[in-house]
Amino acid sequence: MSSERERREILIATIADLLDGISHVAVGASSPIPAAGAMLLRARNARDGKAPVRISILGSQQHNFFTNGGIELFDCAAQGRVDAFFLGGGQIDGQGNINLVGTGDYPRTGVRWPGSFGSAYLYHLIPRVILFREEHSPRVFVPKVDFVSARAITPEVRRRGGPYALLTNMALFDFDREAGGFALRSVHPPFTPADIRENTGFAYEEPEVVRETPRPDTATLALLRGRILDELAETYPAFARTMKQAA
Amino acid sequence: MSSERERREILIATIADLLDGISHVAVGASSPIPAAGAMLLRARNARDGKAPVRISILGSQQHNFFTNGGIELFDCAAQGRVDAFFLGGGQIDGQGNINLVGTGDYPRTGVRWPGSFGSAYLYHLIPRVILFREEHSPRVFVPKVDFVSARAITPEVRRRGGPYALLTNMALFDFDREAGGFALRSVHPPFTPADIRENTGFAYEEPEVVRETPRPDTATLALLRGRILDELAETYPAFARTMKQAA
Amino acid sequence: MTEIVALEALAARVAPGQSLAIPVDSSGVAMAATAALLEAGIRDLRLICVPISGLQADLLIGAGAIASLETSAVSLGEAGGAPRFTAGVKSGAFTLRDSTCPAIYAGLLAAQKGVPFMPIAGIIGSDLLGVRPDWQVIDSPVGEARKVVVVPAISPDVALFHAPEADRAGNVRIGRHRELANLAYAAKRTLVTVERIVDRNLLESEDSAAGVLPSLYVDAIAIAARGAWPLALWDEYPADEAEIARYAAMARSEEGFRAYLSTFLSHRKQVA
Amino acid sequence: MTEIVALEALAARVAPGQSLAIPVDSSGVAMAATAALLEAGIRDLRLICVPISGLQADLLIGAGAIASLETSAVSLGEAGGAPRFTAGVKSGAFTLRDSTCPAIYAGLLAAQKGVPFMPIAGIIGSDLLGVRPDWQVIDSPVGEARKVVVVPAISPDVALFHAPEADRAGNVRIGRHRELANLAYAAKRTLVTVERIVDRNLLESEDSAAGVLPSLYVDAIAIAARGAWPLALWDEYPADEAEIARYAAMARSEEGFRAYLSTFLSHRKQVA
Repeated sequence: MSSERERREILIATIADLLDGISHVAVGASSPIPAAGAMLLRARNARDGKAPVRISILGSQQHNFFTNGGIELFDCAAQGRVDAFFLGGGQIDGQGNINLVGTGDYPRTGVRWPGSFGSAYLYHLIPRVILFREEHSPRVFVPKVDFVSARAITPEVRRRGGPYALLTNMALFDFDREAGGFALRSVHPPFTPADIRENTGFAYEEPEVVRETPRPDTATLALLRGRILDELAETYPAFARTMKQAA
Repeated sequence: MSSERERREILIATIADLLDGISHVAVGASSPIPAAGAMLLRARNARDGKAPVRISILGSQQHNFFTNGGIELFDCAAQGRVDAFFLGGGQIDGQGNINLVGTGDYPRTGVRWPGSFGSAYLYHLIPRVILFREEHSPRVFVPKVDFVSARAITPEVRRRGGPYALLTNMALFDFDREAGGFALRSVHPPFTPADIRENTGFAYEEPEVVRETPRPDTATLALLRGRILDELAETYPAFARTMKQAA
Repeated sequence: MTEIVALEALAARVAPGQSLAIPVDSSGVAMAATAALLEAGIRDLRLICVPISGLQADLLIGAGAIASLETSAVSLGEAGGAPRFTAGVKSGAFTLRDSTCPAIYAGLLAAQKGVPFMPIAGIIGSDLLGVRPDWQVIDSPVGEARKVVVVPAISPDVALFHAPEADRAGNVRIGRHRELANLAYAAKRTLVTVERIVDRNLLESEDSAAGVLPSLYVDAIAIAARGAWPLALWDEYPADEAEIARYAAMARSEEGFRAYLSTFLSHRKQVA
Repeated sequence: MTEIVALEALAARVAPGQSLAIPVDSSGVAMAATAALLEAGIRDLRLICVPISGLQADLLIGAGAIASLETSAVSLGEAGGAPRFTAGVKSGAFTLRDSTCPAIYAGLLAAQKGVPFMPIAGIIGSDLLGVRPDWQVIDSPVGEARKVVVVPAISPDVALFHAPEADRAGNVRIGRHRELANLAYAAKRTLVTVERIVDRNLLESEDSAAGVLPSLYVDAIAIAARGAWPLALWDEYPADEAEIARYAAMARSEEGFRAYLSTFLSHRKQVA
């Protein structure tokens, strides 16, 4: 269980780092790890006297700053008032395109996922979209998605939004909007660059020396295991409980 | 003063008759006579067990059924949920077009009025628009308005809304949307058809025998001088006071 | 004016072949009315999820009540994928109109405003544009040159949802769940179930009025205690997660679904 | 995050040449802030009345603070026409952009949604289309053949209004005056004056939250007691009809207006 806790703590701390500098991040309804990362950034900024961070968690009462119904997140993104968001995907390809619909030929797809949600829209409008998909496997990370729910880059239209990074259980990639592809930034211990190559179905840039994703430092861990777990418990009680039990 | 009261009572009772059959009427902020007419219809329907009447008075707390801000009246009209409305005009022409902007060459108009308000929109969308202009004179009722704030008929686009009648201090006209013009329906005592011809700058149909606008009957007057004045006092205290003083 | 009717009478106002708009699970879903609809043998609905759905859509799909489905997603959330939706997509049991959340809101907004279409940001590059030939990419007719997606108006025949309370005039408390108002503005008829009817006028004070859908938009109301069960109703009760998980497990098979549906319908009858 | 500042500091955030959006008289007009703006010698504003204005616009016009004016009407209501507006139109003192109420809301809505334009029902046949070359009539790109008017987005540099109260986080109570939210959504910056700042969290309960503009949209707040005077503030105080009538009479002449303005500015200073 302890390594499961370490895995989560690395993801949460990495997300906090990826969010550094933003002032408003929105988090989906069932995304405890992204929410924890955002809460960690908020706590760290408050501790260090840096700019405050606003976190909107969809479906949460406590973290709901919206009063105009379900459309407000989308309008807000269009107004440039949301700096960061998280998207996943049943498939994600090397061009950063994501598929939330299904595999095979549409509409009678072989595997069917829930649907595109707001991805086709938000990917265009939110500057720092973090692709977050824990499963790191060739069936998820494919050369070309079977259905483009949301496209990463569209040279034919000006846009403010798009992918910023891809975070998995094994590694962290940067997305280069000019080149239109991913570059490996770091590998989470105990994985190796070879593990990443083996489990990634798309091509990506790999630096000569691949860094290890840093483990959270002691001060960060103290925040994470204390205040953040308490804050998480309000919105994600089950998740906070398993994190606490792992301690 | 008594004839001033009679004048108002005829207008109010005529408006109630013009509204017969509607279920939702909207009234502008400073329109006590139209509001009184709508209240009279509501009271009469309630007395006679007929369908209830909803009255929205813009700017009133008591008669405000809207909770979505200033746009709601307009959206409501677009949805077909407003059956009747009142418009006036600095000029009204024989084609039913109204001018709320000014006389002479735009923009540096000789006389400038406040502006078009929502007329350009509502005239298209509300089925029973009653043109209400107390002053009956050739400077108001012109052959052709200097500026069309809102056009009465637009054969090139399908529309549900438009003028239904024109009520003044002197007479009541019907509007014929096929013919695109007004027809004199009745003349308020003590005026004569000749008075109307003299004071109307546009051409209109005139029947061989012109009826007199009926005076309100005793039951109507009882409602009007009792319940309606009390209801009016909530929204138009000054107007209700002068009506009471005239008694 | 708004009529206050029995739950079965409310359900009887939805006719086969109509388009039916329903809100997302967290907004207030009329599950008791859904049971009444299924009990009455509703068929051929054109379901519009605003902007996604879960248990409600999956039940309607599994019961064969749906001819077409417009949605941005169907999911049971924490309980996983929606099994009858997934199976129905594979078997082609209904016409599927995949969308994206703000496009459904944009379509409703067009209906609210009486215009045939609504422009919407983003979307360009998505394969949704290929599978939604009713959506167009146009050059903006004003301002600098720019491509914009436009979507057609969505005017549901019926909107159906569940709320905590209504007053006797038919005003419905929706709090800040303004997506429910968006539904009602756009729909030709709106049917609402509530936990209770209150005697006070919900429009009376400025604060309470702010969270109210006026009766002007509400055609009929029926009382349905715990009417969103097993889903949550904000400010009232949480979701019955165990029941939803039970559904998720049983509905994996056609027989399991039938067994669940039968229990669900008889449960609703006991409550009523 | 929202800053709470002094009235003069709030007024200093409006710069010459900016577009300034203000609400209709009954919504909550920041008259005290308008006095502070005039005191600071503001010039060349591009004023946008949402969707009409009265005393506030007339004062700004009379003081020579306006370069252009977009509005559906300027009127003092019961007190009659707006004298400085009328005089200014005749002398060509500012660029006039006549509009119609829902077109101003539609322009703001386009900005709220990040699209370059918004379709709107009606209007066809109005001479407004002739004097507003930025409006277009297009064939609907979807559905049956139909002409539709489209208007460009309106993104005010600054929105300014007055409300009863805000909390310490910057959430502002607007009740059902949602036109104030529409203003803030569309504007690049929103400045609000309030009667008072309260200690409780206005977002706490579902009912109070429904009538709140979240601090996310509010850049700065200043306290201004009776900040809408002589106009009304809903739920707080009625309009000072005598004062407005006094203005209407005095502002008929340029000198009368100057005299009124001077008294108005010194009155505001006494209150502050």
